[in-house]
Amino acid sequence: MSVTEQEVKYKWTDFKSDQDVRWCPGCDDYAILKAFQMALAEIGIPREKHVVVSGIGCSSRLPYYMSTYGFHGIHGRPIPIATGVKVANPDLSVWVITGDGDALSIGGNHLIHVMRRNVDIKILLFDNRIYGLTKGQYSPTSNKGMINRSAPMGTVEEAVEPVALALASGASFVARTDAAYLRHLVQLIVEAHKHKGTAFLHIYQNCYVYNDGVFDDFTAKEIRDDRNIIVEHGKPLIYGKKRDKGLRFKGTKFEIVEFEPGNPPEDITIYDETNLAFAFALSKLYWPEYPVPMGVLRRVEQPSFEELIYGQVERAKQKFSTDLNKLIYSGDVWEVK
Amino acid sequence: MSVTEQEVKYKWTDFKSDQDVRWCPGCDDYAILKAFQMALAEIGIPREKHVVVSGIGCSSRLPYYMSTYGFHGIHGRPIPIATGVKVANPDLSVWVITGDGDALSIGGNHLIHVMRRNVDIKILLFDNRIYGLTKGQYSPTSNKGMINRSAPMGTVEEAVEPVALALASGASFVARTDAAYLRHLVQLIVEAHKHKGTAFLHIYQNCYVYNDGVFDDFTAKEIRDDRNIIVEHGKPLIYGKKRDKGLRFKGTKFEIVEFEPGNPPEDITIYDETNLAFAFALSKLYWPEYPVPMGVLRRVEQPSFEELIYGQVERAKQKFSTDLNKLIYSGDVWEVK
Amino acid sequence: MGKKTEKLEKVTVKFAGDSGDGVQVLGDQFGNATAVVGNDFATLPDYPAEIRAPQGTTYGVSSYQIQFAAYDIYTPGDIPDVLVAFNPAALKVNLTSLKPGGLIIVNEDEFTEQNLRKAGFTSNPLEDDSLSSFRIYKAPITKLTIESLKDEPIGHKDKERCRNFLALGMMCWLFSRPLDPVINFLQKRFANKAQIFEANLKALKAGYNVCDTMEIFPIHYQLLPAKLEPGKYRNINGALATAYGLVVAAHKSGLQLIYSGYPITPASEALHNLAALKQYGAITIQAEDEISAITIALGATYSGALGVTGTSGPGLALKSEALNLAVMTELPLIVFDFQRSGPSTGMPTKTEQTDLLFALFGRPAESPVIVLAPLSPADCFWTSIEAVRLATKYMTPVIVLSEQFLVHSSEPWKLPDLNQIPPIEVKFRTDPNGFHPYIRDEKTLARPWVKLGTRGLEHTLGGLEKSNIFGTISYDPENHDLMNKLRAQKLQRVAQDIPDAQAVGPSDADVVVVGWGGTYGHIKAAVESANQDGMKVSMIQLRHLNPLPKNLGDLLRRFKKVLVPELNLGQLSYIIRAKYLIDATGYNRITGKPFTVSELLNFIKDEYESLRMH
Amino acid sequence: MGKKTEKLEKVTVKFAGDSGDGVQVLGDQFGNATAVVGNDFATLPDYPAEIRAPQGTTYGVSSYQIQFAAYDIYTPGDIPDVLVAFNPAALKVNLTSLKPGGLIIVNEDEFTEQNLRKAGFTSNPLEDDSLSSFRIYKAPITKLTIESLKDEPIGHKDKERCRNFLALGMMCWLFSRPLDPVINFLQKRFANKAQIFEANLKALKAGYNVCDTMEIFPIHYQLLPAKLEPGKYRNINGALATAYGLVVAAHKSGLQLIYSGYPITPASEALHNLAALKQYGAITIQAEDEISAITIALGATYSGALGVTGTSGPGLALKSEALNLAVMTELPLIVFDFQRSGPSTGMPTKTEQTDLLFALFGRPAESPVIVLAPLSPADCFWTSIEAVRLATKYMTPVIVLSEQFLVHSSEPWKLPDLNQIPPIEVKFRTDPNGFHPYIRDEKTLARPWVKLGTRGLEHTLGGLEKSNIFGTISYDPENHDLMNKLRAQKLQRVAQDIPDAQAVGPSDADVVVVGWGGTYGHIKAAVESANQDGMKVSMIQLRHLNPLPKNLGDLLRRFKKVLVPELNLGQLSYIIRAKYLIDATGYNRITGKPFTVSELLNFIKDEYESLRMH
Ligand SMILES: Cc1ncc(C[n+]2csc(CCOP(=O)(O)OP(=O)(O)O)c2C)c(N)n1
Ligand SMILES: Cc1ncc(C[n+]2csc(CCOP(=O)(O)OP(=O)(O)O)c2C)c(N)n1
Ligand code: SF4
Ligand code: SF4
Ligand SMILES: [Mg+2]
Ligand SMILES: [Mg+2]
Repeated sequence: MSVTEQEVKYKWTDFKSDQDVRWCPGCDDYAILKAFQMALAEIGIPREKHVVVSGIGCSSRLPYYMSTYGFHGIHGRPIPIATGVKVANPDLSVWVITGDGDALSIGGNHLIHVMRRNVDIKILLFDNRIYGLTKGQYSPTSNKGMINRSAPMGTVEEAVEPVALALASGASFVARTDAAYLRHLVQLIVEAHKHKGTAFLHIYQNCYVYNDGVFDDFTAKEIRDDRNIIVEHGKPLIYGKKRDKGLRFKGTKFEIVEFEPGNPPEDITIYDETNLAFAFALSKLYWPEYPVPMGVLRRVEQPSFEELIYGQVERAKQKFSTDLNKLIYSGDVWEVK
Repeated sequence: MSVTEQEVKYKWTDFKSDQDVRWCPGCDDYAILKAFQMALAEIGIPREKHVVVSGIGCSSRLPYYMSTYGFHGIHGRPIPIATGVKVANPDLSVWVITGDGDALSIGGNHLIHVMRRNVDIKILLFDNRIYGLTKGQYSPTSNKGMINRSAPMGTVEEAVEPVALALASGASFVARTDAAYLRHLVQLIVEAHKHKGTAFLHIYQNCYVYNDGVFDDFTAKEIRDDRNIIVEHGKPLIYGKKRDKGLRFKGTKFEIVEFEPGNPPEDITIYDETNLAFAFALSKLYWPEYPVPMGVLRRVEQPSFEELIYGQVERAKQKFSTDLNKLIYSGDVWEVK
Repeated sequence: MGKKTEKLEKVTVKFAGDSGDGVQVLGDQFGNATAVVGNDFATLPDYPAEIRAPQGTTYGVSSYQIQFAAYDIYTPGDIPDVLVAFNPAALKVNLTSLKPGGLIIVNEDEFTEQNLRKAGFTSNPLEDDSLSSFRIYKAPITKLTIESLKDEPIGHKDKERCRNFLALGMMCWLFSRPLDPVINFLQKRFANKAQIFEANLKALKAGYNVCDTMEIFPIHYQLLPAKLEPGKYRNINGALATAYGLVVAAHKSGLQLIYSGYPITPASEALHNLAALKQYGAITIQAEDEISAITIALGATYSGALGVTGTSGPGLALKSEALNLAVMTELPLIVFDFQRSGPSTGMPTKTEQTDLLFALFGRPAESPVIVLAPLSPADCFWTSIEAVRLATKYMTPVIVLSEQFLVHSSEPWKLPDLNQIPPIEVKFRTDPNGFHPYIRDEKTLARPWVKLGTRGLEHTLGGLEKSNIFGTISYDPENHDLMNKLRAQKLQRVAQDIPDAQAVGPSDADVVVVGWGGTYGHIKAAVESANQDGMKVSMIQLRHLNPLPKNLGDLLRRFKKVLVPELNLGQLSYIIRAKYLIDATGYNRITGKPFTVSELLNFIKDEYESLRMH
Repeated sequence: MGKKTEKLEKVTVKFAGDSGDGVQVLGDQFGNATAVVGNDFATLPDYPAEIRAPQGTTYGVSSYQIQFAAYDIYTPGDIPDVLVAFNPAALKVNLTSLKPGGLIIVNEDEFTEQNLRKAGFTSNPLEDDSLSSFRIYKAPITKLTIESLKDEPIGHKDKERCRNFLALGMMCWLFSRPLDPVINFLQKRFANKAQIFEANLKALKAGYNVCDTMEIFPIHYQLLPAKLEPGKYRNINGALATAYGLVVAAHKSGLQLIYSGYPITPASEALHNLAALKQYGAITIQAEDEISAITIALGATYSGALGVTGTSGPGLALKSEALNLAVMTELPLIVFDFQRSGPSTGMPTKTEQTDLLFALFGRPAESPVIVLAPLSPADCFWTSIEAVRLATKYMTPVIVLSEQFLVHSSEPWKLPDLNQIPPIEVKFRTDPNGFHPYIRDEKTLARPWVKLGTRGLEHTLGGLEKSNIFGTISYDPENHDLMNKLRAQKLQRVAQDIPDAQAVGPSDADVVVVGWGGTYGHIKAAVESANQDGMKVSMIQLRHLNPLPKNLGDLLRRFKKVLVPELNLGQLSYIIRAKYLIDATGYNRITGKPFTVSELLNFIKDEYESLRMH
């Protein structure tokens, strides 16, 4: 994302719009909004260079609360809309705000295809494992058996893992965190921005009204350090309040190792964010069997979609005539006198 | 798939319709059709119990050539159509015939969701890495850089791997082979039928007119044994004309080992079709770096969608009144005299 | 009760408060109490677009309007005679639509500095004279509730939550309604929450008694029972009536009901209601999107089940392609469109009637389908049944144009005797002799419907044009022309099978008001008072929109003037003009709200007089 | 040339053979040769639905029809005077549509037992007398080709492939066309395949000479040049003209063209053509489906580019929801619909005009868009430009209703002087002062268009209803009513900006034939001969369908009878009836083929006479 203006410093409040925010009191969306605004301030690009595109859902209301350009699209389609915005104007910093229903149910196909195209847009998926705006039906990430308005006897479908899906689709950047981890969230949004290509950020978000507490068993303040693991490229996979646990890749999967704080066994896995097998294996780890992985799970360099498209245009211009008259007059032309 | 009739033996010709087949001479679709008919004969269920549902594409013309029930749907939607057919009538043996464009481009979302639902339908994906019926545009499986009618300077998109996508979506049965491997294909179709739940069969299919020879470098008769590996549950991963090569899972990936025919090193991987890591790793192996994996890559037992749905209906019937009058008269009822 | 009693003919009451104030429950229960004393009534709940907007904000206000009367009425009323406002915001948003001299009951405890600011009041309306044209009654509803529950062993928050039942008690006193039906409800609702039950009960009674003892209201009101047809009644809204209708239709036709939908407001209500009826064999599937939803339903229909899907606005657009496949394969797929304000996301929680032309022409190429529209909440039950009857008899898809207004609005429903409802004859083809997929019934032009699995009838359907009778792929030019015309002719056959349109009104009326679907109640009320005002006006309300009743053209030509009020820009008018070359005059408003009876009455008056002048 | 020469006024020739016989190239080149001698012409290629059906089957037959004349003509001709059949199947499928006494040239080498059987002949028509009513010329085309190439250093298959150029040589002799343009083509086509070039050249000349020397044809024909307007001409089909129009419009408006589509027959042609024009800045994206295609185009439009998408039938249905978003956000999105036979998959390679009402009403709720339809292959160029002009000026989406027939059909195009084409003024808003997203231009009612990245104009658009001027989310009932009416009024403004409808024909005509889009040529030819036959008939061909030209109603009322031929069941008729209460008489056929001039002439005659009788 190249920006012509020389960079200036911003406050997060510079990215607030004058609209009052209308999410339910207690909704995690407030926290993500704040983190997003803080991240944009840190990124330091002027607001007119940002475009925030969303679908439909509670989460997708976010663009109205930003002082940047925004587009509140239709359900499931923010990704292609953002693709069009970006291809038309590659200078822009383009963000997608979407929900688990928006991105994984009706919009699932676009998610797959943007990953393999590697369009330079940043996708923030607000995963509350429920349909909030339509008042509490299950979503593709809802836990099997969950009782809700459209499944009074419980859902019968296995939940889909967004991270695994993104990886299988060829994602070049995949990260995860929880809405409550403000600093971490800000940091990951900034990392996503730095990445050239599609960045996919999976954010656990608590829906206070229809799915309150679904993530508590591994994100609640007191226990989170022992039930999450924040991975970092080149660093050993160590976690725990006391930093006394770690993960070791053994055979074809990870296993937990406990140790004396301070001296971990050296066969603890050093994380490699370019190793797909690691990322895929992590994507299948859940509490209580395992700590839930957070952080940048995958990051690889690949040319972006719009880069390649404009590259072809340039090459064509060098190779062929660009004279419109020549075009029209191509083929056999004859004259009537 | 429970069938009431007691089984009878069939010839593959019993499953031919009276319509003449209209694919291009030389098209692999003829081979798959034949294999499918042979498989149905082997399965031995009467033809009225089979329903073959397809989308749109050359491949999707197949139902017209079958003597079973068939439904030639709309582009990208054979999977939900088949889901409706199956849920309405779980006794039926329901097949989906689809193409790489039909199932992975416009229909990608349904593919993801049927996998996690595990509807008991069998999906045969004819992957010719091209749009045949519309005369030669690239598809999601086309090799990056391929020159074709809609990409005269070459495609700029990474190809998607159908097997990886199916695995990430929670597929309970995934297999792969090539249209030219008649016996293997028949065998896999029969295996797919035996599996209770969604079975996904990825079939390489040569499009003689628009993408001829795209699979030759690893499926051509002379070299195929050295460039494919046919995996089997519980068997070591050995391949090669002389059975002198194998795969060993080392660290986080497979590596090729060569050895004296007859005495393979015992650290050669014994394939486990229930190990997701194996299947996922295999899905990323391509010639020339690796042999291309074929056979049943994943198979696990899970309850099927329609099973769970009817289970809930049964439990509801036991729990609640089934008297329609009671229903209508529920709530506060008052009488006007 | 030592208070003055005044007799009323009819009254409209509106409860308004924060989403958290429980006004919807309050409204429902007041409705039950009202039903029991035998008044006729109609209700109109109104939800905010936001799930739970911050407390005290105007956009967070939820409300419930009910009109009840000593004779039969057809609408929830235009504007309330009585407003019960639980906070300043509720007062604010409703001030503009209130009868001068109307009654306002406020929970004065909520009129704090902060709440007043949130609602955008600069000064306290209870103190300045801005409300002088109304009759205000301030009740310390919160205090009274807390006070009345001081001995209850529950938390303060829970006590506060009983506010709405205290208010309900007051209203029951004010309008002389019995408390028993409410108490029954509380017993069921809090069956295993004894303390909460006790508390609400206490609050309810306290509210009632306080009016008896304290000087809150100088008088109270009585309404005589309405002369409704004898019979058993219950209160029902359109969403529930739709679901019941489908379950009954499945039963009457012997078909397995498979309802496949993707959540969308307000269509989700139908999905929720049916999901709770598994014991009646109803199967519901929440699909990954609307395309999947309709194609699952279509697959089920091909398989031999009753495949139904339902949606609203944006979701309907997504079903267009698959509906065309149903038209080509001539399968009895049923699609419910619960119309909401558009285009695009529009105003998702508001109502309008703008999908009529889409229902007729919203598919590429020539693609005729049957189109029905229920007239009232209870009529949704009967329309579901009619949809199934016509779809299966003519092997043609049906679109039912319901409305957001009907989904939530409720009215007394005279309960039918299920045995009296005629069976829906579905004859699956089983005989292989002479079978072809597109061989047609001479009378209906329907092709045979085959339950998959039937031996000897194996065949393949699909979206490619097929030869008539034989059903093989056909590029024959004449066959395509024929098939297009046959698909259209089927609809003409349906026209022979539906009731003629009836003009209701004075025999010598020369003006007719033509409406369709959910405007029935408002038009009926307006036309009746027009006649009471000495005008001679008839009305025709259409439930069958495609095909139209075969007599409609001739019927309309009997009138000098044809008036067509619609919650759109003139869609039925357009159809009437195109089909009958009649210069219909439209009254077209799209505000997201139902018509008011008075605006319709004015429209009728103006047109009636202009006709007299020329 | 010692042969008799006969002068002809006009002639229709049809080449037919296996997909493999190269009849399309043959046809194109015959067209070029024809153009150069200055005849006017029009062509109609016809492809089989199957990619490459088994050789010799009737459903594998591909054909190419061309009419050329010594004066200007408007259609590819009804039925051929001359049929060139490369095999029995080609003869079989075309026998039914051939002029009695017509010329049939067959490649007798292909009339083998086996081929005759495949084609469904029980006996050899060249031997029995079934063709007695035609003039048959048997030419051993294959043998002659092989013979003439016996010394060429290429394989047998390659030699056989030169058949079509040998046949072309014969046709050039028969109709006295020069070989040079064909030779030019061969040089380009086989620039770096010298041997293949030589072979085809030899075959071409051999075909020409053999006619001179051998007794194949007794006579040959000559046609005088047509008196076309002076100027430079080229042969162009609708698909190419559409692409050129878009590239020129992008240039004239200074906008970046982004065409995003999903392959579908016949729309894919536009995608292919534009994909090859990258050097002119055209960007094409092949999306994963039609919904992605249109939303990518919409995103590009919001970003400040010229976003265009194109599709056919089933794909159009999928774009309905996103089009509504474009209507709500008032963005100048352009959608091409290359109409094909439906509903559903229908007959994908055939033509019809059945999407008109869908274009008008194919979106839920009230959703007005501009609708245009090109009249001829070359007119596709001008219609692309008009679409861009109107969309950007009124900030309203445009649907262009093209037709499968126009996509492949070609005609001589008088090349425009690009400098004479007026610029398309697009003024992006840059001034923050007084900016609001929905502040409107008084004249056009257009809201401002902002290039993203512009400082100080940051704003958010979306599908929720917005307040007029300010563009904030609004649930205000009156605002929604206003916005619905404003969106509709915009179209009335457009009506002021498009040319009035013209009735072409005798001043005293009392019958008018009204058509739209691609039926132009056939209607024109029919109306002209009607007038030649002494009738007094005018014609109006509509290019702007929404809004309609403002004078159309008055214009139509001048006539006693309004005839509306359409390749649908009466869609324009429906609109004319609804808007003007005029009892339009339709002629409606849906065969997947264009009208024939003669059927239109009969229709006009009948109606003309019936009018005289009353
Ligand atoms: C085409 C279409 N289908 C359905 C809907 C209704 N709808 C709006 S948001 C939504 C899902 C919301 O869930 P999610 O995407 O998880 O967002 P959340 O509200 O949970 O943040 C649905 C089904 C719609 N607006 N458009
Ligand atoms: C909604 C819709 N979009 C596009 C098409 C055009 N179309 C038909 S088949 C096809 C793709 C065919 O490719 P694939 O699925 O790989 O099947 P194949 O022909 O290669 O066997 C397309 C784009 C269509 N029929 N319907
Ligand atoms: S419904 Fe849930 S997700 Fe939506 S705003 Fe309320 S708390 Fe947040
Ligand atoms: S186009 Fe290709 S895939 Fe289609 S039938 Fe011909 S060879 Fe087979
Ligand atoms: Mg959600
Ligand atoms: Mg393919």
